[in-house]
Amino acid sequence: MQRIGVFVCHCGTNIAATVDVKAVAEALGHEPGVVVSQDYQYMCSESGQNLVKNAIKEHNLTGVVICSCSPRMHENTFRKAAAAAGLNPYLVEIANIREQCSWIHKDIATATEKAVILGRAAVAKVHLNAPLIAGESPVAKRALVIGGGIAGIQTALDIAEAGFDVDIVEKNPTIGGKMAQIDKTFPTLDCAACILTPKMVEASQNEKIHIHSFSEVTDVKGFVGNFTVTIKKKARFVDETKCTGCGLCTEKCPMKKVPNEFNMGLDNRTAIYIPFAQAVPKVATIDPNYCMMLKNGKCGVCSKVCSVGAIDYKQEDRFIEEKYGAIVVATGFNPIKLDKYDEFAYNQSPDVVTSLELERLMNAAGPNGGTLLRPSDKTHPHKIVFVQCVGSRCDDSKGKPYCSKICCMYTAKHAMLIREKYPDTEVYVFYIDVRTPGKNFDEFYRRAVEQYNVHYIKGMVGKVTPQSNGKLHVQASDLLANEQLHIDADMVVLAAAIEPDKTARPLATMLTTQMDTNDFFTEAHPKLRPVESATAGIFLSGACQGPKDIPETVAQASAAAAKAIGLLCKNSITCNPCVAHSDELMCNGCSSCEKVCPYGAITYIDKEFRMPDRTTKVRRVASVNPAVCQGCGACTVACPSGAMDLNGFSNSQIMAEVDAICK
Amino acid sequence: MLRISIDKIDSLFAAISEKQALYIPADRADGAAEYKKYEAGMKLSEKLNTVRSAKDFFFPQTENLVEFKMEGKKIEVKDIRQESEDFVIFGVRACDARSFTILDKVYLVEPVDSYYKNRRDHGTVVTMACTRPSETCFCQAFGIDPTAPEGDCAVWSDGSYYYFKANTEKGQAFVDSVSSLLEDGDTAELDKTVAKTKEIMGRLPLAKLSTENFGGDKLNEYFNSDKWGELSESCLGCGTCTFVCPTCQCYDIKDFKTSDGIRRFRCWDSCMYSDFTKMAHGNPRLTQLERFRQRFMHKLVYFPANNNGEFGCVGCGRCLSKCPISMNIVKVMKALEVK
Amino acid sequence: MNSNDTLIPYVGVVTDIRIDTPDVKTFRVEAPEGGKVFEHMPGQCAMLSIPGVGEAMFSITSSPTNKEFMEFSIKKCGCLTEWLHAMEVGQMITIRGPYGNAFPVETELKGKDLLFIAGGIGLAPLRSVINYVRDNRANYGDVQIVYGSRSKDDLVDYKEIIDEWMTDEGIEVNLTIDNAQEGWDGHVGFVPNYVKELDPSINKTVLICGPPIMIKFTLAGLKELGFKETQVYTTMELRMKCGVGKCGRCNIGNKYVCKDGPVFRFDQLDELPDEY
Amino acid sequence: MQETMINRAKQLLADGTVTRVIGWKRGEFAYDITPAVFESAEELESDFVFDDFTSANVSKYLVKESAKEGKVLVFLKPCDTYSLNQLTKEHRVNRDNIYVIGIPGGPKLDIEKIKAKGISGILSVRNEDYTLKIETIYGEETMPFSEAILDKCASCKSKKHVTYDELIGEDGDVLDSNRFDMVEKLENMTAQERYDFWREQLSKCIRCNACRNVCPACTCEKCVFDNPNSGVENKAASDSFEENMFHIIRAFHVAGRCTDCGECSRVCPQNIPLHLLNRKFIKDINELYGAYQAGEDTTSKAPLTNYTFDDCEASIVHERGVE
Amino acid sequence: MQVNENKEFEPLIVAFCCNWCSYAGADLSGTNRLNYPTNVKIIRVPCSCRVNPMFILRAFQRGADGVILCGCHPGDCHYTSGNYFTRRRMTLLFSMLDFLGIERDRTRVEWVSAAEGAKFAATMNEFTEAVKKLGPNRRLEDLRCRKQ
Repeated sequence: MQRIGVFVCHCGTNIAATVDVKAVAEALGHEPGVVVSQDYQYMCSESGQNLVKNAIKEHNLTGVVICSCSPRMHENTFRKAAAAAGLNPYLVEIANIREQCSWIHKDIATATEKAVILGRAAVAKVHLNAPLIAGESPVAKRALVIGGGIAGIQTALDIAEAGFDVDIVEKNPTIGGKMAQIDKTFPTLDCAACILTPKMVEASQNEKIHIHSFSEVTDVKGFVGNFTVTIKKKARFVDETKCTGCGLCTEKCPMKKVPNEFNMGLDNRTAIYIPFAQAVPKVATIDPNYCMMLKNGKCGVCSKVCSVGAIDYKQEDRFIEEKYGAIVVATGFNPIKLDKYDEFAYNQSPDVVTSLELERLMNAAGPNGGTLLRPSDKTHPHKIVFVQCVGSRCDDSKGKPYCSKICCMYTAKHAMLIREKYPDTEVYVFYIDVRTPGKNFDEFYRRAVEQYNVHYIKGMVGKVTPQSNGKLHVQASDLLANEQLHIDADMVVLAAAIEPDKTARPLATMLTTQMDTNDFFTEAHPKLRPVESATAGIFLSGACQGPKDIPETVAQASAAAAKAIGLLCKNSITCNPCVAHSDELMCNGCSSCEKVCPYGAITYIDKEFRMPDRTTKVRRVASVNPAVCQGCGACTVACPSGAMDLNGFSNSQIMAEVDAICK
Repeated sequence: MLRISIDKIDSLFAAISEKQALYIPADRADGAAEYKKYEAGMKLSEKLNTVRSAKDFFFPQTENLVEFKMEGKKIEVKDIRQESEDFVIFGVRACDARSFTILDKVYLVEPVDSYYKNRRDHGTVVTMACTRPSETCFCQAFGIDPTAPEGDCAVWSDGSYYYFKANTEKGQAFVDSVSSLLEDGDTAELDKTVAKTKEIMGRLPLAKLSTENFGGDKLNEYFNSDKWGELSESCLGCGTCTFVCPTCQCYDIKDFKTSDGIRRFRCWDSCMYSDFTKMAHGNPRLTQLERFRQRFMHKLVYFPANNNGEFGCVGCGRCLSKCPISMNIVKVMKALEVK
Repeated sequence: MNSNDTLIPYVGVVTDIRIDTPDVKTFRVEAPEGGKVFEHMPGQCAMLSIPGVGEAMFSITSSPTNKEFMEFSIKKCGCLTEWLHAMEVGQMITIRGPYGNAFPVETELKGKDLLFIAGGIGLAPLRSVINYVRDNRANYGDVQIVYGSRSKDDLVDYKEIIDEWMTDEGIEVNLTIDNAQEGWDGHVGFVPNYVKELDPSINKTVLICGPPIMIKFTLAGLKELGFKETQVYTTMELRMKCGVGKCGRCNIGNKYVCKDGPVFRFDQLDELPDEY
Repeated sequence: MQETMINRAKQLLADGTVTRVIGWKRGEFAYDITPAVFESAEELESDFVFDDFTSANVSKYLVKESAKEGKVLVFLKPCDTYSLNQLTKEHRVNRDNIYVIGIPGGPKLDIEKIKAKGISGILSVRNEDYTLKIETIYGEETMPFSEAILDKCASCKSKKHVTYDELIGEDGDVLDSNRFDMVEKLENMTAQERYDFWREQLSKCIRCNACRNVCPACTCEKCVFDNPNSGVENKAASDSFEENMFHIIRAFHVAGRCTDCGECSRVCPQNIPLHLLNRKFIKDINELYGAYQAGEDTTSKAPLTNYTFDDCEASIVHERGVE
Repeated sequence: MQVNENKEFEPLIVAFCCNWCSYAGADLSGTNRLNYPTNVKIIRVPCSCRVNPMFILRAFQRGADGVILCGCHPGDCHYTSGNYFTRRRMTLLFSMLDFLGIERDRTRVEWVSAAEGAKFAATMNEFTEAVKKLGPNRRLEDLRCRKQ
């Protein structure tokens, strides 16, 4: 038999002015199981709480109903009070008779009647409340950062700084990411390498940071605080521990015609290579697609010249398994492929380049040693046309619906740099809008226009046609002047949209995190939890969550690190006890629940059941991980057999409320 | 014999329904027949039988038993029984008429079921002799003569007239109440019809079905038969056979929370259901085999064991035509029979 | 309608609740106006119910010789029993009965030496007979009681056994528990083995009740000792709804436990199909 | 066809590929066919039948049979293969333990339709050139084959087997059926007319659970209607509300999972057109969320465990059809 | 709800509100003292996707005249995707109820954010009026639960 206490709060006159609280207490006193029903001026006050605590002890209560303000206000207060009096905090229910009754109704009679009904529903519910105990699960004191660009590096540095071990998994031979390829950064125009490479070195030297370059995540199991991740260390045919990065092998390698991806294929590298001078780790890697030794066993030059014997043609992919408490995703972005944009002649003329290619062309470590030359004939360009929003803000299937955010600024930067270095070069920028929200951004853009006389033209380029004289005929419209323009340019630079890295989607599946339709990772809440994924213990850093520039990326990286550190600091995680649970005897193992779970909290196990006739039967049944489940209840409705139920909001509890209200 | 011309049957129905509720088998939109409360213009169905049996009149699918008012620790019991009104069921076939005798043996033995008795006392059963039996009929196996049905009053048709004969006092009262509409007439045509029906009965595919080897004396033999597994393997465990059966009388008792109390009601239950015998700590009939066996053992062995050899089946053939997987008592009898 | 119907229950008031074991409580039930709700014979049962919660059959634990009240010893094992266990004194319940047959205390058992064998909650129906016999001591011969349970704490009615039964002349009480425990200096072991050890004289009539597995092995043991099935009575329990052999679910073969039972002699059970 | 099937089954039994065969067993009359498990060549020879009345969808038996030891052979009509796929998708059967032989589909006959013509005492039914010759105790009757077709076959959606290990006969195509005609007709009625229609139909329900128990999508370990703790348990409708509720929930629980095999309506002893409820859901899903056929494959996401950002709002119900 | 002879019909409205948006929205309409009828009784659920069709039928069975389900706006679900499932489930359920001839205006789904106190109150006013116009629920009621 339940022994329920009901406590009706006056909230000064907030409730008492419109609801006859004494009548409510009196009426609820007659409800089944109610053994004490009292009213009080301020139930949330110290003395009000004591009233509740004393009643719990005195009447040996099995449930408490507080008729007061919204549970969003004081549910925790009363739960704590109950716990202090030795009652399980989840045996407390709140009837909201302030926000949802006294404050919205004027007539005392009907408001009182409604308050009684709300109280009755809470009593009916509390009859079925089960004492819940929040579970705990331990936290592995190690973080994984997936992606070694500036986002990943910053996150790793911050986490390491806090004293936790952190692993970076980078799919390329070196960390550094896109920022390493960039020449200068806006709006300060400092050299990207100058600010990035020290951080790369710092990361490599920090003993808490372990860099797995040329590696990929192949499997993720577990849940918050307790992930088990399999990392594939791809064979680079060079023993990382021995290679000193002296570079002799790269000099001697006879295979020199390999497109250099670091320079966007604008020049070549050797089959054994170090992507760039400041690579971290500075270790050579053999490209098996080009290495003649690996392809047909004839060469072996690098092996011969290597003084430390680091070359190992027989190296194979290695898999390592590690436990992590937190995972930060920092998989970054790529410019989209421009195959579908024939109108810009990207595939027809080498002088039509993307902005990232332009970065390399202008970079001192780039193919031309920093001198801007046309890729086709290595001549100095006199007229350059920039085309904005190539593939961004597109409604059609060719491009992306979103704004890539960084293009306006880097184009202003490019235009300005060109105009400064080559004042004889005319620069045209065709734009739809120029977006410059950011500290010193608009000033920067205005400088490009006003000080550097970059021709900003609102309008779209219709067609780029390579001509026999080597010029590129640019046909465009000037929307403000409402006229057609024809420009014979030497170079055309396309601000290609950026998109998430292709590795992100399979990774999201492994992590059971959500992605939007553009394959950007979805944050747990767009406003309030921007660096967490909906899956507990998985955080988002950088452009994998959406387009962003370097300062934003670094800010988010540090924020993600802070969240991860917050998690790693704990020895164990207290789980929300209001989670789903499956009645194995009723579960069909049909997988409906799993499909609607946004957290990947549901797995299936083959469980052996002892049948009543003493035989055994193995059945697939759902099992909810309480550390991962957030208690939304989507699974409870997806489950046709009703095996899935939710603690704190069970089917029977909600139906009891319905019954009580409709009585 | 008292009779009425077939084309005057409406006036007879009108006369009966003036005094008490009259139920007759009538065709529904989907072609099947069911008992309906007579209203002017309603036609007597020509179908051999109704989908639902006539047991509904005395043992309805759900029936309120008692109500409780609960307040605090107090319980008040409210007897909600009410005296039934008089009613007539017209056109009950011989098989269904016999089913009442079988139900009586359950519900009218001590302690008498007052709910059943109440309806039984107030209902007059007017039966109708069969003229066009179907291939699914096997009432003969249980000693039922469809040309001479039981019931309070029996009715025959020869195609032109309905003939009436009271079997009980209640039946006589019924005949008396409508005697002004009846005339005396000879039965020569009727005798021919009956003879023809009897001849057809002999030619029915199940005419040879015999109950000779069933009954209470072979209890363990049949219970332990190795045929049950095969017979029950495709049984869906639904309640169709039970619910269309005129003699199945098992029920469940349940409580329902109404707006102001608890209403206890009973409803039909089926021994084919997996939770029929389920208790808090186990279930003695775990598999469909055991539940399937129970239903047929009950009809063919247990019931006769307790009721002087009377079987718990009347051969109406409803389960033969309605079982979703066409498993039925005839197949069971044929498979099981040991001579 | 004036006639009573057995499906319409009486109201009873719980006037006392005794905690017997961690999962067994004994409830005293009286009519609201005092006295017993109805008379019964030892071994008979009653349907108890909390409307809206459930209704179930329980054997009446008290002896008919008790004229003031009825008692029910109930083990917590389901929705209704959980509710009953949570009750407080003064709570009303509904009750109907008595149902079923009884131990033949006035016929076959009269003048006989009796051996009661019970396991766990199985003592409940036998307690009615034992106290009936004690109150009509002259009508019966020697009485021997063998009662076993999982542990000392699980022995139902321990106080009554110690204070009353054990002190009675001509009653031999043999207690046993499954596993040794502190504070227990009595016999340790399972009931079937204990019965064999005790080697009771074979002219006794046996009344046995307990878990099916215990009954099975004890019966086998008794047969070994030379007892015949016609000497052994037991009482059974199946799902029941009506209590009067009409709802159709508690049958074993053609016998309804609620009407033809719950007391059966083993030779009668032998004729029935092996469905229990 | 029947001979070919028996022979192939015997071969597969003999070479040990399978240990049991699920098919249909002949009954007392021409039409009362029972799904059965055959374990020997002899049983197949004497009892196996495949004819115009073998309409039962035997795929649900695989839940039980595929869990047993040894591979089971099953003969599936095109419509039945959808059910099997759906069961496979929901992990209710062990597909590896099943050997599927696809066999041609209907149209199958509905004995109720023959009887509804007033034909009784049926001794045999022969199909001669799409005219049924029905021998009865009262003499021979004839009726067109087309008038005795089962409702579920009359609106057949597919002659294509979506899963099989081998085929006997040719595979067919997905058909452009008229299966939503009746649903549409109801949609175009007024709410009052629809209410009256369904009241008349659902009030016939005797809650025998045949529709549920035959349904290959209803394989729950314990149905909510049998579970005292579910809050909706009920055994017999005590009120028209419970008649409605049972059928709404039953249809809702199979929404997006129902393959439209039509068994529910076929087995209903009261001829309630239950498939219309399922088809209403199927039609809505097709119209609102894109064409979806449950059982077509074993991988695609079911409509109710899926969503898109721009799904219609529930208020669309207010905007469609007749008030 | 008492139906007085002289009083107009007062419908009983059950509102299921998700904890994060709509329940907070309802609180906000309280904080802003925005009136809506006492007919509306709110049941708090963690997410609109917790609402089982059985709950809605249950409410009608027990005497509700209208049932409204409120959740976060699509895209704002605290659990990221719950309300998308709700939207599909309820669309289908309401369509089925409509198919059975149950009045469409007795059921509704409305997205109300935590900031939309005014919308919450307006919605409840509007919905109550709409249900009031329909009169008592007769097509989906259980006579055993009808108030005497």
